[in-house]
Amino acid sequence: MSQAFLASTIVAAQVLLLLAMGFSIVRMMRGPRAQDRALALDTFYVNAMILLLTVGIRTGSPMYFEAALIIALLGFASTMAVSKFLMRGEVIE
Amino acid sequence: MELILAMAIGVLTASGVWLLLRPRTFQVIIGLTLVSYAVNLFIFSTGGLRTGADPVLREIAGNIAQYTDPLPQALVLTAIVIGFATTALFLVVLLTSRGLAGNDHVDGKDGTP
Amino acid sequence: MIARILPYPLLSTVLAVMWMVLNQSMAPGTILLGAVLGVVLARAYGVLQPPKARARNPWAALRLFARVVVDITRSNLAVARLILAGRREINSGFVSIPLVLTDRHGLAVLACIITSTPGTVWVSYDARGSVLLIHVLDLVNEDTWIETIQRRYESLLLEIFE
Amino acid sequence: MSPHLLVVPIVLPLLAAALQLLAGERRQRTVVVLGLASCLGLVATAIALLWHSEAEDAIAAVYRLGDWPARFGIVLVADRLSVLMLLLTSVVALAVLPAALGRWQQRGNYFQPLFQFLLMGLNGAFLTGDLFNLFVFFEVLLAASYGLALHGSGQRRVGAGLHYIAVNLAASMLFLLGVSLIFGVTGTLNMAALAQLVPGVPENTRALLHAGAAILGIAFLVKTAMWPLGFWLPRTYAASVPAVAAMFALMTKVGIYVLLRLGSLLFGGDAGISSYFGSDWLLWGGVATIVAGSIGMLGARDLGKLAGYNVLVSSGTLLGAVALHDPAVTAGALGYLVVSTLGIAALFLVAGLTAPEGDEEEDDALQLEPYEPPGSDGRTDELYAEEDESRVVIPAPVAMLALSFLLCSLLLAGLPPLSGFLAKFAMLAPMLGSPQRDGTLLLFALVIASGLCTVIAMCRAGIYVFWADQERRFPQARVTEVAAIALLLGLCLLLTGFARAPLEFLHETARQVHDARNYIGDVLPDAAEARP
Amino acid sequence: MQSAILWMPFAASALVFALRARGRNVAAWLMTCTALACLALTLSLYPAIVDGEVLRTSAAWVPSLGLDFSLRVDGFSWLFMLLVCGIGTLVGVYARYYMAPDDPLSRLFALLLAFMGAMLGIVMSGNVIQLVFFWELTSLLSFLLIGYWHNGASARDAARTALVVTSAGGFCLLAGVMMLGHIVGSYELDAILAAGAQVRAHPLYVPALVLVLLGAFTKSAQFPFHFWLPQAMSAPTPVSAYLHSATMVKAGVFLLVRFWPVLAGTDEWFWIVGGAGLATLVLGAYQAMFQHDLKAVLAYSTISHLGLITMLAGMGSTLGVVAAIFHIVNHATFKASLFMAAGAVDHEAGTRDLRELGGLRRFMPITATLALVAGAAMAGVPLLNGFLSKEMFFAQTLVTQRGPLPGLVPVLAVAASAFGVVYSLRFVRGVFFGPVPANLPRQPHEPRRWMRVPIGLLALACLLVGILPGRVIGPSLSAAAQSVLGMQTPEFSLSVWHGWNTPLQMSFVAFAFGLVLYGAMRSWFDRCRHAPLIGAVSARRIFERGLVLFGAELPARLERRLFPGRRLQVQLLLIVLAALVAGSLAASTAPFDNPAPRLDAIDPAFALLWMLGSACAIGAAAQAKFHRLAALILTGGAGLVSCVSFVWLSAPDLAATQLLVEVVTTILILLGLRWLPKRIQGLSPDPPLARLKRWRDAVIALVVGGGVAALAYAVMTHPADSISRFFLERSYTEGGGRNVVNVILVDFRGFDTMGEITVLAIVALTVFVLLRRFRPAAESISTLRLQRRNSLVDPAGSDLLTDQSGAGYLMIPGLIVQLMFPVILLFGIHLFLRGHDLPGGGFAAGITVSVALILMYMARGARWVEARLRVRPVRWIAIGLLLAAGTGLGALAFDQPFLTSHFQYAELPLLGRIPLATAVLFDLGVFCLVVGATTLMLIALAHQSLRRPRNTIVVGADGTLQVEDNG
Amino acid sequence: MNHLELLPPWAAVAVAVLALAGAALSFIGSLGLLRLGNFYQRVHAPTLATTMGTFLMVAASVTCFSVLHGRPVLHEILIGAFLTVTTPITLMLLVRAALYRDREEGSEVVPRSPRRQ
Ligand code: NA
Ligand code: NA
Repeated sequence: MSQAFLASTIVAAQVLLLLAMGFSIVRMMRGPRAQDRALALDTFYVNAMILLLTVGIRTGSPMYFEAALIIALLGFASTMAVSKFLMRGEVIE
Repeated sequence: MELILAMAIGVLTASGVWLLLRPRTFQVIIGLTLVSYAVNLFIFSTGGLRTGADPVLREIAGNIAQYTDPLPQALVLTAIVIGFATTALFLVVLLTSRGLAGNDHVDGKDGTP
Repeated sequence: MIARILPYPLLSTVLAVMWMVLNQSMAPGTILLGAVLGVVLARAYGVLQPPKARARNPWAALRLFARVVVDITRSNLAVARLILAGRREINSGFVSIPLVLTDRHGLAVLACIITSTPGTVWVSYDARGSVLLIHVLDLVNEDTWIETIQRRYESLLLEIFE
Repeated sequence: MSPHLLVVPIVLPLLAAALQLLAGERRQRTVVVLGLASCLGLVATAIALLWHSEAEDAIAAVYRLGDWPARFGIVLVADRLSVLMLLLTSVVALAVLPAALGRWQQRGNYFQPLFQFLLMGLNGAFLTGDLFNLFVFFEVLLAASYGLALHGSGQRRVGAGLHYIAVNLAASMLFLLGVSLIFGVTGTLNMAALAQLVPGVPENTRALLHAGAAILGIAFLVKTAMWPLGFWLPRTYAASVPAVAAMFALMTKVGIYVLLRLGSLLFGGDAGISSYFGSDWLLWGGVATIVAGSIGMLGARDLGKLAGYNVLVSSGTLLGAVALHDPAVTAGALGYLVVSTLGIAALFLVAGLTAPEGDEEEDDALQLEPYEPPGSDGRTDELYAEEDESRVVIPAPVAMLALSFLLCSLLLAGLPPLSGFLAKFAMLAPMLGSPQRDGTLLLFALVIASGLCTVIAMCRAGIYVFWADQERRFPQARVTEVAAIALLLGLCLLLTGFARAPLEFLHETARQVHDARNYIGDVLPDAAEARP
Repeated sequence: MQSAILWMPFAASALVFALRARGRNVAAWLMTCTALACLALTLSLYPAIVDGEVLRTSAAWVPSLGLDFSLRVDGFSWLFMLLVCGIGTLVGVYARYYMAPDDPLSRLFALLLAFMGAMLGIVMSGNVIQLVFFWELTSLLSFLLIGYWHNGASARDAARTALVVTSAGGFCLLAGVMMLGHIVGSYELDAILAAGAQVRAHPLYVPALVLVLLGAFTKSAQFPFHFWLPQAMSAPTPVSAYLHSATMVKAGVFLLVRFWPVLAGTDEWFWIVGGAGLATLVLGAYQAMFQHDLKAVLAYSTISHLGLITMLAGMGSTLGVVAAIFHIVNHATFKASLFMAAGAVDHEAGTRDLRELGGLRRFMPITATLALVAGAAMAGVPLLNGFLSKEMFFAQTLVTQRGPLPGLVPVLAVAASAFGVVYSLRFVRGVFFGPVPANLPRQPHEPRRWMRVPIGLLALACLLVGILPGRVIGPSLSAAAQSVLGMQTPEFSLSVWHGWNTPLQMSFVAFAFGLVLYGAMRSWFDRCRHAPLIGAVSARRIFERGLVLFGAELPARLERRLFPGRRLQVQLLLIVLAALVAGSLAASTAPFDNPAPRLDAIDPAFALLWMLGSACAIGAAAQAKFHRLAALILTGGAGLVSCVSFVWLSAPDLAATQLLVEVVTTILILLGLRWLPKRIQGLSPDPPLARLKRWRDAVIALVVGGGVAALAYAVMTHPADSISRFFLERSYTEGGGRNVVNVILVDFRGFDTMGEITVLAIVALTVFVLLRRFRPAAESISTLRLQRRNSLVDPAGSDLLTDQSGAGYLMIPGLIVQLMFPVILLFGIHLFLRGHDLPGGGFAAGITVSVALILMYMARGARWVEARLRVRPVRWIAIGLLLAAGTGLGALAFDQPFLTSHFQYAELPLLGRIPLATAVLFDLGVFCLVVGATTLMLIALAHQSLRRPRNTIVVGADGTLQVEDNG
Repeated sequence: MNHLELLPPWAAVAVAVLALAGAALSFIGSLGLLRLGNFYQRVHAPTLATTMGTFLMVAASVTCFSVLHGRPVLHEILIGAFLTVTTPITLMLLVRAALYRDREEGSEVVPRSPRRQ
């Protein structure tokens, strides 16, 4: 019973997270400024990472871990590059 | 699963192909990226879709029913690396071309939109 | 001697622990390898010639941590309520905060705390005027914010880093 | 023969390139010695393999990389066809590399390692017995060819290179799609195993197999530059540095090789319902390519493009010949492949030498910074600086070049006394006797007519360059450059007089190529090798 | 002996070429002596030939193709050999004295010798393919000989025309003889000659006939391919004397006669050969009358006589063949001497124009006499050889009368003969008789003796044959006829006097008519610029115009249509369409069944995930033109959705790798984005055509996407029995790793990985090389203003350029990144070490480490980092390659195949049992290479921004990247 | 889903609650991305996901796997730790970039320069 509850809750959590990702996509497309899009990408990444955690719970497999850790540890690199690009017109000076 | 992934592959391919046929170099590189996503998923899908069954052995040997098909995954990995390399190259070539031709049209001539 | 082999003991320790957590193992081999990596990578860090860091007073650090956890939790709920309420006009704005803290590591920790706390974000720090600029989502009173930052965080950070 | 000989053609250039990179651009002498040693080693290896393949009745050698069973790991297979292609590659490389040392190498950096990588890719593609590994080696050779095509930079090259890369990237996507479809249907990547499985593919997935093969085929046809998929070729080749273009003469042949290999293995006579799949299309594609190439040749305005269109005509001819699935025709076609490759390579070199030395202005004008050849500031440890002082210059370059050009033209048009005539004859004669398909006679006629177009176009170009343009100043030819041309053309001349053994070898080769069962038996020796 | 005759000229040719520095006399001697030796050898065969023997020698050439190098000398070919060698000798002597001192004689003689060899090759070939081989060789050599004086435009044009026409014919001939060989089953001449009936009955007979005839007609300048011959008179006169009298042009009629037993005897043969011959005979003679150039007269006369021979062969009667052979010989002798005489006149008087010449017999009486004899032979005067064969010809026209107008042929024959009388008279009288013109370019005198001797010898031959035909030529002619006709050989008599028969009467009519015509119209001939009626229609001009139009202009225009090489979109569209069409056609060759999708099996979350992914992809497609950054970000979104799917579908390695690649790619593209031009929406109006194209492409893209989706669905729902079980079973026990994907990458299919990292290395090098000479567009440099403006607006930004580690806006983020640096490295090492057992591996680790590096670059700037870290990417690449390949080669030491891995567990104190697999060493190579390649690309691109106009990045002596500040 | 059946009910409920709460917080954060009026307000939204959202989900995961494996499975904590350290960098730089661009355009809502305050 509680396991079934868990299973459906996880799916619900996933749907919530996916909706969250959807909001980010809306922001990505709508803008209006480039920084909004970059922020949306960052949010998208974070939500995706949390989604990976739920996938891990749902499948019982710990194999999601590397991907999630990569997002946590290195996902900021591309956003950092975007923001430097927006500010300086250059990523590396 | 299969239907969703197939449709996803279709959408990625369609978007990518449409961009491939555009006249601006940046559109082409984005198109190539999208198409390569689609192709990677395609290769991956040839092994059949499984959830919760990893290609990492728990015992010393496994059978295919218990694990996912590792071979397509290995192929996709190779394809990802090669795709990364060629995207980088194409990027630099399009930058160089833009520098030499003075515009970002794929044919190095401006005028057509 | 020890300082030459182990120029950044804290970093080395953190790295070694991280290694063990990553490998989910306390086996002697893991510990040994973690220790070696901790030392080697800390030296690699040294190559980048980082600014000097002196961290002490672990008790203050622990207090700071507790305080931050509480603040983050509270702010989470506050911001969530704000978003869900869907108020059109939210009074947000920039706040300048004069700081005494000058240690870079301390400032970095402060940046992480402020930015991680929902509702506030670190914008810039002017080293010449020692002025911190933050943006606050729900800005009721500027002075309360200056007060909060200085009292809740800066004082503890000064204890730890200076 | 040591079985490890099979891996040498791939690993040797790889090691040479790695060591060249390690040596750095400034140690030119070391770099050049490494490159030449690698080329010589490759020729020697190819000859050794050839020797062995002559002696044996079966496939020369099957090499199981990593010691895994052939069906599961990657195998290298050296049958007569592969060995032939290896030898051709290494000979062209041996001729072209010294020729490039003079002026062409200095137009950019890292020419030498890229050249070695190209050899590695080519050799790998010829040796591998695994479909996906073929993709990998295609990518290796393509990547190296991108680098070499862009060698020297400049607007013309980069513009052409951009198209070249875009087209090939698209083709690579198709390659992957095709391979994965075939893998999805058959569950294997080993070519021999595929050949074994194709006749028995279940009816409900045969459509997928065919679709995969067709998509794969398009990928190869792009690389073979079949009309209308080969617009990129003449421009790219013409824009390349001549030494590079000479190597590129081999590139379309890789596509032909693969079409021949896979066509005979997967869709040969034993393939049941799938027998001769797609060969009609191939035939008509070849016909279209010959026509288009001939028209291009007649309309071409410079020697580089002329040579490029020659490549197309040669591609079209070979496509048509491959489509016939007739061992006798294939034997002749292989001869034609060899001869036309040598001839086109020589033609590119000749074309490069006829361009006046100052013709690179557009290139120079495009530079922002005063570019200096690698290490030109430190002249002491450099080969070229020395060579330039003491370089041996051919006294009468015009006569030499004119003669070379003439010989190239004869070779490509299929006129005596060079072996182009024999090769075309060897390919065409059996066409009359082979089972008549629609278009065979048209192909026959077009191959002959394209020879005439070659005569017209080359004659016009030759007259213009060597007879009419009295003011033209030819650059001084270095000994290495002339020697390269002499080697390539001399081989063709030799092949006329001593055509017997080579043609017998080719007949054996063609017989072996079209015998899928033999290939399967040799690669998967344990016929009962159980599928898991 | 026969082969010696064939090889000697070629060897001598090579020798002349080799000794070209030794002077003219050596070359001339070599030529003359070689030809003489060949002649002597030929003559030594005389007894055997007269006995009717056929001399054969054969050597294996390419037996697998049915090609032997076989020589076959019979009476007919012997006669030809005699002509080729004999006239060759004379031409050699003549040319030595004819050519100007500054002409490169050795080239001429080398070519002439080679030509002689090729011509001998044609007539001596016992194999038809070999015959074509030499045939094409003569075309080629004639091209070079006609173009001998290539400084002149006319010589170049003439050479080209001759080559194009004759080699076109040669190609036809090749096709024709290949058909013959196919019909007969052999390329041996003997076999083909014996299979006449079989050939004529075969369905391929007509094509083969037409093709062979095209070859013969082009070579022998038959109408309508005759035009190249007059043009070829730009060649030096010795060349004309040789090629255009005795050898080259005779190859065509040689072929007609040679294949007569095989191909003749049908209506097709009669009408085509006879018709072409008749037309050529009449038109050639008619045109010859109106020429003013001596050599042009001779050229048209040659055409006419070749037409006569062709017509004889075409009539289908055996006596016609005998007459044809006879006239071949006769024409060769008198025409060669006439060419030489014309050359002598040109040489001494300085002009060849009939209207400027006259009365030369006073200055060069001997030459005049000889020319008179030869000219008379050409006109067909009795007691000279031309008369005899002409009589035989007239006789044949009377015998063979077919077609609607039976009397027409004899009448035309007589007319042509009369024209012959006219041009012969014009030639002889116009040059040697009449008043001496006042303004000759040179003071004429008798040519040197060795120029007269060859002419004299040939004139003597005309006389001897004309007076004593039976004695001089009878046996050889009969042997020749026998060899061609065999049993069918008719009785013929070679006597000067056959009685007052119709042919003789026809001759008289022709003479009378010719004399009257010449007498009446002499000055008119001189005034005509070209032949009335047909002279204005110049076949040559039509040909040249046609060649330009169809050989250059039209193709050039078509080429642009067929190869829109400058338009990438068209090319990509075609590739896409080709794949679409090929894929769908191929899929329709067998039943295609897709099972109906089960909607209940759809995971809502997964469906939602891909709705997002699709939105990203479509959004990226829509934004890529005007909002590049948005498109890039949306692409990243789609990529991330792929990664999530990989995790979802149990492919953790793929997810990790794709994520890392995603990060690096985004940074790369961002690094490059600044060099692209600004694009602002709505600046330029959208032309309707572009909109239409967009819609077309959208439709195509949708169809392609649908097709790929259908294929993907079909593949997924029809799983095949895969070889993967093998990997799962052996990964741990034999590969030493639990992560099967990684074991496949570094062991089972390590070879793929080696290739893949090589690609990466190549690309990195290429990127570096390209960027080394990169030149940004002028306006992208000015985007640096953004930085400058920022510096003005924001003082905190301004100090960034001077000290990035200090108080700049990156102070705090930079410090955090710096602190993360060892952490990321640690994570990289973690990925590497666990790769064999869990997701990770050398590639992922390598990318991780290079991301750490690039983060430092971003946070601190290139100069800051490079002042502290020595990055040597190229060396990393090299070491990586060496490690990977070296690990593979290590197996060879144990006599295992390349890349065979070895693993075992090592018992170490403290660490316990740890697995040691050589595959890990291989993976280390991958790691090094990836670090090097990724860093090289990123840094090379990053350095572009550092470059002010005069800066360059170079690889330093120690392999590090350095900014060279030149300014 | 048989691995979930191995969880005792208390753990199942705990995991479910934690996961749902985490997802909900992330959802609200991203909703903020849509609903908040300007960039400076929106920049606060993702922190919900990076702090509590991640923390709760990590807690759910740790609970789940620790109970399943019968030993503490703590490595997920690293995810939270790393995210806490790296997110500030992104947000700081993004705000900073926005500030530059707004100042450049002379926008009224942003402070001209920190020192003039
Ligand atoms: Na915050
Ligand atoms: Na192994």
